Amino acid sequence: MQVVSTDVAIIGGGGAGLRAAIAIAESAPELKVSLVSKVVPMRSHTVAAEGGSAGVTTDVDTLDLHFHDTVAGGDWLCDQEVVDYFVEHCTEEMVQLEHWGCPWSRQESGHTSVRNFGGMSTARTWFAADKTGFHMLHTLFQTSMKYPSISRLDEYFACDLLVDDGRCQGLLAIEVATGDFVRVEARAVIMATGGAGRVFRQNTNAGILTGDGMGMAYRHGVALRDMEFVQYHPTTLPGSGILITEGCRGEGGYLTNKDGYRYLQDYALGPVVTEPTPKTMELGPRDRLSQAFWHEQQKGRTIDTPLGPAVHLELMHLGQKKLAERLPFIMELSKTFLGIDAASQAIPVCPSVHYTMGGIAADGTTATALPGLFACGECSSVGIHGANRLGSNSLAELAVFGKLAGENAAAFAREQAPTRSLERAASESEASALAILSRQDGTERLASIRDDMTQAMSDGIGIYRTADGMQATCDVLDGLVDRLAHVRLDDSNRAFNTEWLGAIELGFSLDVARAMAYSALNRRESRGAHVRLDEYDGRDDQQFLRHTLAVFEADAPPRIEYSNVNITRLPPAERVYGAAAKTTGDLANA
Amino acid sequence: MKRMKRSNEPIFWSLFGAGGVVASMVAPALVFITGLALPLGLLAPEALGYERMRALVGSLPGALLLFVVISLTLWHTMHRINHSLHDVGINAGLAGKVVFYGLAFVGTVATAYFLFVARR
Amino acid sequence: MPDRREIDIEVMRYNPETDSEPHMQTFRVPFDEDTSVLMGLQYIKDHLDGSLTFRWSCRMAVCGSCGKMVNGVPKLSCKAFLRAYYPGKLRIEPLEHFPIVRDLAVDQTDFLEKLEAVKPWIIRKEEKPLSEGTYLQTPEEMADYQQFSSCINCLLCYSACPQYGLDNAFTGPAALSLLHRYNADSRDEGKSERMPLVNSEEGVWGCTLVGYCSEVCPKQVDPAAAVNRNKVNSTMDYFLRFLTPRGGVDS
Amino acid sequence: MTARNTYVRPMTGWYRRNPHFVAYMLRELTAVFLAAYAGMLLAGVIALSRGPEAYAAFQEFLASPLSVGLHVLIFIAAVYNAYTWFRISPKAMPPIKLAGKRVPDRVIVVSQFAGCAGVFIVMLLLAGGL
Ligand SMILES: Cc1cc2nc3c(=O)[nH]c(=O)nc-3n(C[C@H](O)[C@H](O)[C@H](O)COP(=O)(O)OP(=O)(O)OC[C@H]3O[C@@H](n4cnc5c(N)ncnc54)[C@H](O)[C@@H]3O)c2cc1C
Ligand code: SF4
Ligand code: F3S
Ligand code: FES
Repeated sequence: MQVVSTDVAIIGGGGAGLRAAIAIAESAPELKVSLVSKVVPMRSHTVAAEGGSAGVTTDVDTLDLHFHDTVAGGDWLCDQEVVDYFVEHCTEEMVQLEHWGCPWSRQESGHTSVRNFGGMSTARTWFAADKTGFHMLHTLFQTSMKYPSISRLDEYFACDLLVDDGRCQGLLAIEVATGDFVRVEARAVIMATGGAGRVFRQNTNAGILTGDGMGMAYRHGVALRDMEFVQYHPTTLPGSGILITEGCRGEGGYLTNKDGYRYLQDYALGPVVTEPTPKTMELGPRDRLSQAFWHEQQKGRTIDTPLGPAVHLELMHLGQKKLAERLPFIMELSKTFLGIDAASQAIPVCPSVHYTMGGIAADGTTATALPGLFACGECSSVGIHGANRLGSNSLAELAVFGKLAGENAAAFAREQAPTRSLERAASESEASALAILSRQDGTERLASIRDDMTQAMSDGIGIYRTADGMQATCDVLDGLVDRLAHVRLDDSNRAFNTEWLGAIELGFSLDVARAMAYSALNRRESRGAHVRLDEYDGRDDQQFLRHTLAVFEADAPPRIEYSNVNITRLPPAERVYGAAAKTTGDLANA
Repeated sequence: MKRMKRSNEPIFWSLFGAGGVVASMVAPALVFITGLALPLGLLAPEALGYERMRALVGSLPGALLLFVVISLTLWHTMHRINHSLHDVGINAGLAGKVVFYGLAFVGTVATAYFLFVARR
Repeated sequence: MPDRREIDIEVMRYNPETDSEPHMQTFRVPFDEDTSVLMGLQYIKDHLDGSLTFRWSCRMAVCGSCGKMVNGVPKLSCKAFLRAYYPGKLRIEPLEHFPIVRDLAVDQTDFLEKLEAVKPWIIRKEEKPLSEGTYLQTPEEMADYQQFSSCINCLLCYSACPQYGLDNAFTGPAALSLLHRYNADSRDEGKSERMPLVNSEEGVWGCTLVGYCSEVCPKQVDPAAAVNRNKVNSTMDYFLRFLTPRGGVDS
Repeated sequence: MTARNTYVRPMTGWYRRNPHFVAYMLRELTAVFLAAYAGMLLAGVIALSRGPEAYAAFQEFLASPLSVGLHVLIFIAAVYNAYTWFRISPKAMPPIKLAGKRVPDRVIVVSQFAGCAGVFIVMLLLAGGL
């Protein structure tokens, strides 16, 4: 087995991992950084983020407003001290990205612009046309190349953390091209492996987002927090789930049902406005918009497309020029995947799973309960998204907390003695990974287990949930764990065996899916993105203004525990949008 | 990273480019007139007769024009042929450069010399 | 489904552990209006042969992972659709001009080294402190480089460029486009550090303006323009170094 | 340990594999004909420098079927070369800006074609008219 010795190892080369790597290189250039990623960093799914990234900039905006929007948007399940830190640091990070070359869209004056986004009281979303994540990721990736202390292990698949003496001291990875194992020994490890949307059938996520990092940390005893909160994005393409950014609505797009009616006015999001108006109509938060779609579908007012029910996203009134300048990628996507010109035709859209609000439980400094392990980006739960993330808060998150994770991991690494021998832990993990490959007596096809998992998740952990539905999902998932133990691969080679890696990924996915399903089943209230149709259809602050912690149990469903939410200055209140929101906005201003 | 060696290509590329402009702007017309229209009788034979050509060459602009057209076309084409050898897998390297740019150079000198003689 | 049809997909297979050279294998795949070439490959992997190896990730034409030769033309397989090839058959090979690691997956390290060599980051003589805010850049100034910044590193242009195939010392279309992207950015002051590469034999001079790179680029980057405009820059640099008092940047 | 054992495909016959490359090779091939034409012009100048008899012999050669045939080929090559040159030239020149706005490539291409046609007419008039 090859051995790589480093100071800080980062798993994940998306926005969060790259930002962390740069932070270490800048704050502690003497430390060696190894960036381990199963795809070359610029292929990470940050690349697909379209709409933008939050940061208070305009004269009418305040940090308080951003704080209020985030906490209310998250239905008060946010840790308020962490949100405070977050909103204070967003803008600085956006400026930093600009200095590194990110081509933010500009005003005539040469200053950067901001656009409106759902659930935000005012325009505060920085954007680079509708390719924000793409430009952020490539800027970070290319900038990372200038630091000699960062060395990359591109296309190395991390399959386990190496823990010794109660401390995370490295990881085991498989070099994809050869199938060889590499032991990466480090004084600190940062997990930045992104989301887990691929555990659902229809989602906006890339194929790589199988929840590996969450699974790895979870199996080593770190709790997964608030996993029941899964965001459905209201505007994605039926079938594929390809995202049509909220930026469309931020620029003034309308949602209409099959009668051409702007149905959101029926769901406490009115009054009907023609110009994009914060927190109103199409700029309501995602959970509310996805729920409204569900009701329209129940009422038979959605449009039938060959790939499922949809409503219309109308951009026609924005005009060719604005669309070409502000939403060029959306124009390209609708041309390619629908064969339509969005300047003259409405885009059929429906909700799909988009974002995992929960993740590896970490505190406001990104440290997890396992010493030496830090987590940032979508795989983490540092406490800012609560029960529902606001669009454009997560790109900002990966910059703000990516940097913090880098700095804190570097500080931690400095204080650690050189790594102890991890040979035994590594060879145990190696053996269990190899066991999948060499198993000859299996009967189960990988794809069918995966498809059954994603179907069960979409059925039971949907926009609306019931005890029966969630229980059924939990049962299916429990059964799938056994079936995965009997998987039979077609491919027994070591070199570039994506089927083998897929089986390892599916193991992580199943663990994550179970954490989601059991967390959901046990939350007997409705909050944010977790909405129940049974008797628990209201928010219950008395019992459930608490974080869910799913704790891994070998050979059993997760153990569900709860922890307190940090509430400092904004006591729980009702979440209101549309006309009712105005007064709340003013309150936050005061 | 190894130190990059500056290429001398700009010299030849400039000549190639200039030749390309000349070749594409005037060659079609010129070929048509001298090689087709005249022999096929579309133009009067004396249009490019000895006297008129002497007069053309005798005028400084006329001589310069011919010089530019011939020599730059040579630089343009020799550059391309040299690169085409590489395209079809023949790695002529320095020898190719010497031969083809050498030909262009000889052609240029010859054009200048004979124009000079013809002007006397 | 009304129009469920079937198409033959012939894919190149190569197993580095057992094969000395690649061979072709044909699969029959059902498809409809919305089935991309990538989905066709995924169908094979899921249902017919789990050992078929290829890269993909975003399936929305932005991560740049899924480039393949589709009937001899470099394409993003998530952006090409089976219906366009029916009733003919489909021949899928790994991207041209790169070493094959396995089946449809190629070795992309050469590109990554080239990318790093163009210094794709903002170089400043003096950094502006963050507290002073962003640099000013008008939309017109942005227009000078924006197109070149939209490269997704999909490598289709390298597979389209015979000069890269003939001699992979050539820095190539995408890396040179990104080089140009930074040189043309009003915030950057690093041109002189990048010119030695531009000026070298491995820089712009490896290009003979075949132009196919720009034709296959899925993001309208127009790499041929980036490369060839830099031939002008390099030529100016070549001759002007004798004239300007500071001398050429290569001195 | 498994060694990385990659396979590199040969480039032989690459120019036959794709219509774009065939067109490219034809473009490069025009150079041979244009070089022949430059030689022809040089031969004319040499004939001119040798006096009326030599020039008459040159003119006689030009009128021979062999020469006419060759010039037909050269003419086709010249026109094709011009066509490819104009079409691709916007890629090889710095962007031209008028009042802050970039002149579209199409405009540059079309104006070159127009320029070439103009040269054709003027030269014909000069040759025939004087
Ligand atoms: C389509 C789409 C659009 C979005 N738009 C917006 C938006 O407009 N605004 C906004 O704020 N947010 C948006 N989001 C959310 C946001 O983009 C993501 O939350 C964020 O990019 C996640 O970044 P990350 O760095 O955490 O992970 P990613 O960018 O997903 O990167 C994950 C990394 O982990 C690596 N990895 C994973 N598993 C392993 C393993 N086993 N071994 C080695 N490496 C591994 C991968 O290779 C990859 O490099 C969007 C999300 C999607 C899906
Ligand atoms: S220039 Fe175009 S074809 Fe080349 S890598 Fe970039 S996006 Fe792909
Ligand atoms: S195809 Fe190659 S030769 Fe030049 S114009 Fe493009 S880089
Ligand atoms: S899968 Fe990302 S570009 Fe095709």
